[in-house]
Amino acid sequence: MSKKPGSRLMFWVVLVVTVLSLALTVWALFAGSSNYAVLNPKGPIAEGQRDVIIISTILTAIVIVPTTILTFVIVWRYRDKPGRKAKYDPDFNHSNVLESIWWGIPIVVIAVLGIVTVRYTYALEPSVAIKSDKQPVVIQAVSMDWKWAFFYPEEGIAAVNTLTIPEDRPIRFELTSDAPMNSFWIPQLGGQIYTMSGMAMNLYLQADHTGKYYGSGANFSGEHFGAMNFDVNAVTESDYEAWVNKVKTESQPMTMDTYQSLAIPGTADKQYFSAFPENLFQQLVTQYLPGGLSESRQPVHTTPETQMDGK
Amino acid sequence: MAQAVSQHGHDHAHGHDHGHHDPQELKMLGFWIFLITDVVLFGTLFATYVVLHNNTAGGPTAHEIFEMPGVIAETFILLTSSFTSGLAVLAMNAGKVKQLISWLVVTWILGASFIFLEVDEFIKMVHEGFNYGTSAFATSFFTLVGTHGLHVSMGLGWMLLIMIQLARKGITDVTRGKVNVISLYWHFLDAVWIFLLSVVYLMGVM
Amino acid sequence: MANHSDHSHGHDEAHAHGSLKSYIVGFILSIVLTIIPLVVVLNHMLSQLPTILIIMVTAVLQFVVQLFFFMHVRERQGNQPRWNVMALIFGLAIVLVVVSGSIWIMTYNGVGY
Amino acid sequence: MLENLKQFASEFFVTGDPLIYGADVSIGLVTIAIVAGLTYFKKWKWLWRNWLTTVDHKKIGIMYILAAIIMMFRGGVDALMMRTQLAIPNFEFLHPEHYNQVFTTHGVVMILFMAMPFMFGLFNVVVPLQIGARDVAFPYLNSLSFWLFFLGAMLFNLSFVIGGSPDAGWLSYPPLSELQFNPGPGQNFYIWGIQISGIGSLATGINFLVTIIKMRAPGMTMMKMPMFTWSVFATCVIIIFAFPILTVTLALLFLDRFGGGHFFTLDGGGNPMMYINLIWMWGHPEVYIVILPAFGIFSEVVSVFSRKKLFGYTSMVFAMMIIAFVSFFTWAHHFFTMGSGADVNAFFALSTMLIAIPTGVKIFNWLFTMYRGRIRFDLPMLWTVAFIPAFIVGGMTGVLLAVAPADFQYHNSYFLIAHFHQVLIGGVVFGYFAGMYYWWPKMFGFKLNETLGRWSFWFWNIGFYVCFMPQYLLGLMGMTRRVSTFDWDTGWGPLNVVSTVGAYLMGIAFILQAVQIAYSFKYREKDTTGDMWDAHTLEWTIPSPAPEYNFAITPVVDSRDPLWVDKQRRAAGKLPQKDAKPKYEPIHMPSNSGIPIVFSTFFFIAGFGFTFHWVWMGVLGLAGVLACLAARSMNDDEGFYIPAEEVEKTEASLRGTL
Ligand code: HEA
Ligand code: HEA
Ligand SMILES: [Cu+2]
Repeated sequence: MSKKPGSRLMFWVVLVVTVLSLALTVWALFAGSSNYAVLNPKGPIAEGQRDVIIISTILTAIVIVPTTILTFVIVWRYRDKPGRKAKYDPDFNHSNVLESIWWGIPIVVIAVLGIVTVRYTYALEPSVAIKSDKQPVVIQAVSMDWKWAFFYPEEGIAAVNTLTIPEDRPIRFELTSDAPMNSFWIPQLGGQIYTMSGMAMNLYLQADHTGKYYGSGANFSGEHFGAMNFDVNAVTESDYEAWVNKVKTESQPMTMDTYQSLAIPGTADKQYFSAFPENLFQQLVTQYLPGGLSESRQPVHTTPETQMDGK
Repeated sequence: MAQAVSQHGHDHAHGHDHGHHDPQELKMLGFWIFLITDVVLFGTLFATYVVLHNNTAGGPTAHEIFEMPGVIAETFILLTSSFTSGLAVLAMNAGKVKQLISWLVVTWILGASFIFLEVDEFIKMVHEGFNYGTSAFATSFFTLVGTHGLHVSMGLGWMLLIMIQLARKGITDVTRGKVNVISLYWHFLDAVWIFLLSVVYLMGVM
Repeated sequence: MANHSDHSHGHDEAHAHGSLKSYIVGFILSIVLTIIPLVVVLNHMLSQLPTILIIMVTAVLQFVVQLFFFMHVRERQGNQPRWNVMALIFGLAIVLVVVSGSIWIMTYNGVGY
Repeated sequence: MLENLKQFASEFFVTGDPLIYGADVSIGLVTIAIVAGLTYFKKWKWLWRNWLTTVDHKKIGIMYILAAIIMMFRGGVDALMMRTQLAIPNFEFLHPEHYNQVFTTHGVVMILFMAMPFMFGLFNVVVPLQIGARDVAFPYLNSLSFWLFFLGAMLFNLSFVIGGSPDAGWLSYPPLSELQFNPGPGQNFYIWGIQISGIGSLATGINFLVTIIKMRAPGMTMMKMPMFTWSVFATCVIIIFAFPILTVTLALLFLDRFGGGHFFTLDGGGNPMMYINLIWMWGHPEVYIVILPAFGIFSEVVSVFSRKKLFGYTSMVFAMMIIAFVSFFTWAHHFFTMGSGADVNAFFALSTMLIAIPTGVKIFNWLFTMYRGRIRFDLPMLWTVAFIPAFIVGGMTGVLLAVAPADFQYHNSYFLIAHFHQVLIGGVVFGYFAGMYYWWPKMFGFKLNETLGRWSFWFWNIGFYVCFMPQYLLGLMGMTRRVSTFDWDTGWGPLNVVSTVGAYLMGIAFILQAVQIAYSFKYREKDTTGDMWDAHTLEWTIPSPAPEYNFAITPVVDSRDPLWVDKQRRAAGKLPQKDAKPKYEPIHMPSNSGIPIVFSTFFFIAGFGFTFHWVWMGVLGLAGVLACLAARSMNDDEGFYIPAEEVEKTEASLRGTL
């Protein structure tokens, strides 16, 4: 730093601010969550994703870290100051060898990274079934304003804002939306896929361990989008059976009317239902087709009439 | 001191005219690039149409709604007008104002009839229950074809202005540039129409 | 300014803006190229794929005709690079990407029709 | 009647929030103060003559930059509000609805109304001077572009006090942005504000492309162009191919909302995913539009302040053109999670990663420009040096995002937020700051205060890392973007506090910068050399600030760094110390025009009308637009000449050689 008046003060202020910020960060690292969910996978898909994250980070760091260090070295070494020893060569502005090196190295790194990426892209393609000797459980997830509805077509039960799954068994999620598009994300089990109206997407996930995981709607969908998270309870196969039975016996069934009132925009608590209207999910997916459900449903949102009209 | 750049530069000067640029040449290139942005604009509309053209939502399909005779007439009218606008430029290059204006008038009338037929076609469709909000197919059809129609209409208004100026001032550098530009525009609209005919109508009734 | 542009215009006048002949040839070609697909389509002469091919090929050819016979893309100003041709090619490439990319991506996300 | 009026007013004006009332009042007061001040000092005529109707690229550039700085303030205040809301779990500072408006406007304002005009401002100030031209190719169109941008931005900002702001995210995905879920006028403001300014951007792209192609000084071949001009060239190429896509996409959304169309609706066969596909075809190239000029600035600065020629000029040019081209092939990386299948994802992952290669080449060329140089750390160079580590880490995380299967985990999380702020602030904002400091003397004839500039520099930098580094971790913890609040038990609280502290440090930095500008105006020292930095390119051969006609004598160029080579030749005695007195010629100038501002105002009126479904007003506005077009078409004002004697006098007084 140059010897200008005030530069001393600046030096100290910068130092103090930096140190304080670092201290605050260190505090935050220990005070806050230590669950880096994405790096702490509990299922094969998330594991694969964690692996590819780590591989790609290392591969890119191979170039980025030395480059960063090089930057500091060059800047420091060639700074202008009286009596500097480093060479000054204003005409050094071209070198085929050097330029080939820095076209070449990134090309190699990107080529390797590209191969890794493509392999993992196919391996982790969400619509491809997870290899397992067990039959997958089918769960239909519907994002709504602003809550999640989960249907278990095989068990005939439903739940809102909470998900219970058996461990060690692939789950085939069928995703759609009965509201603006959202995204279904359980970081510790695997990455997200959009839930979109008029389409049903497949996402295979699996929990290898029992536990309670955080799930959320990851794609912005309006006012109370922030409230669209849910918990995922991965339980043993027998607990799962027990849970299904419990829901079947202890909860109310969901009727079409229940569903309609659930669809009214707003937040919701956890709920369980012992039954749900047959084919509700298919009806929701196809609701905008001619003759589909949407024609008979009350529009739940403010209609254009409420709009301001100067005339 | 700073003039040095230009001073010593004079040794290598190739007798270039100093910073004067033919404004018509600039305009021509500028307009050409504008046309290319228009190409991208239509490309995007085409993409939308192609993606959505099967989404008829129970409404009429392309097969049911397109009437080829009108479309064929429109096509040949526009083709001819592209040709006559070229003849206008030829007349201009020969320095014949009257002939130039007459060819422009012919072009204008052809263009106007094109628009007339197109609007007529649209009105018929609406009467048959195929209107803007019928389906994604209808919306993207009307938007794509309508945007072209809007371009032609804008061109007609503009051509009128140019004819007025020609009548007033005759062929000058400025008016010459304008005629060149509008004829380019006109050929361009003809080219776009060819793709409309092919992708929308011909593939629709295929 | 005016005197200036006069002379600069003079030199490209001679070969610029095509001739009557080129316009007439272009006109005839484009009429023929329009009639071909019309005949093919309206008489249902071929099956789907060849028909589409014919439609697209004649359309592209016709576009080329417009470019060369009407819009005179071949002309260049002095010995400068042909910026207009480059821009056009790039523009067409982008259009191709926009259209084919959209089709490719959206095939997986069609609504149920 | 009165009841109706009251009812109308309560819907028309945004109500309910004390923050907004505060803003209303202050906006009102500022407006009154400006109007009163202009009237009192009898400055209206001056304003109209010298600024509002000007077609001078230098003045237009200054207006762009001024507007950009104001918009940075607006976007920054939004950012600070968001960070305040997120500082503490379950904090009730902003209602969710309001929070949604704030991040939406923050994103739109920062990218479209801060970065874009800042960039255009620098284009305007620099490009004609750098290529030795009298002005841009179409000065009138240039003024039109500015006013379209400005009134578009104003229309968008108006939503803050009238009608309500858009709240569907900066790219307004349907169906959320469709009438069904968003019936208010906010989305219409969004559409029209961006549409109007977008047309201006498109026109600027065409204008500068033609300028660069056709107006270079004699001898300046393409491969002798300064690197900033090259970057503008590449940017304009992207603009002219990307912006029409935006125009169409917004128009389609508007037709859905206004005309009952079914492009992106849920019913009627519409497909919202098509919008997402289209908007990113523009949106991705857009981020390269804003970064490439920053690359150009760094190239200029790094060579001047290392006292060397730029390393690897040819590589730099190729790298930039490759980036421009490939940027059109990567858009789907923004929706890997749409379920388009492994083929699509693999293709777009690869095409995205490809961009790391030419970008890396640029980085290394900058590094080796400094290598064996003699680096001076004036403000422009400080920002350049700070840019490199910030950007390569941001770029690296970009490459990580491009790994499609990994992106399933990063997408929509704070990891992504951290990535793009790192490239947008560390790349774009730092770059434009470097450019602003570097060319400030050319705009105004004096340097900005060094000491205050350094204070601001350090606060920006520390704040930047403190704010955004924790966000990577938050992303890995599963924190999604656009949430207005979160629970204590997520454990995200502490890192969010850190992030907020960082944001406020950047706020302090911004205030310091404002102070710096005011202070420097007050205590300015006039630059008499015209070449304050010992620079390399043509713009520094003329006095600062540049005279209205730019170059009294059109320069003739025979190298890439004409001024630098000249100075060397002079030092070696190969050129005379003093030039012979040149022979001046009259210079042709375009006349000012009021049409651009009137035209844009009509556009504004049309936009406003359509926003509120007042068809009469919309039609009126459009009619005005057409009338202006016609008026312009019929007008053939040929401009005027500055006589040679006057040029001679001005030159003499500017260069102090009377
Ligand atoms: C100026 C703006 C800017 C720039 C320059 C970039 C640059 C890049 N971006 Fe970024 N990006 C944004 C702005 C920008 N981005 C924004 C705003 C969004 C989010 C929008 C939203 O959703 O709201 C986004 C989102 C975004 C996504 C979507 C993620 C998601 O939604 O899930 C992806 C995914 O691929 C991505 C990738 C990249 C890549 C690969 C680059 C590359 O260009 C980076 C290249 C640079 C380097 C790599 C560093 C230097 C290179 C070297 C030193 C050489 C060697 C390096 C290697 C071999 C690795 N970006
Ligand atoms: C060039 C673009 C740009 C720039 C410069 C910035 C700058 C900043 N951004 Fe921005 N950001 C975006 C582009 C940009 N952002 C985009 C595109 C989004 C996505 C939007 C979306 O999701 O739709 C986004 C989203 C975004 C989020 C995520 C919101 C969410 O998803 O919920 C956050 C959160 O921390 C954030 C923070 C910041 C901060 C702290 C700054 C700081 O750099 C700001 C520094 C502060 C100032 C310059 C202001 C100084 C002013 C004062 C000191 C005045 C104080 C006075 C009063 C308060 C009266 N931004
Ligand atoms: Cu991108």
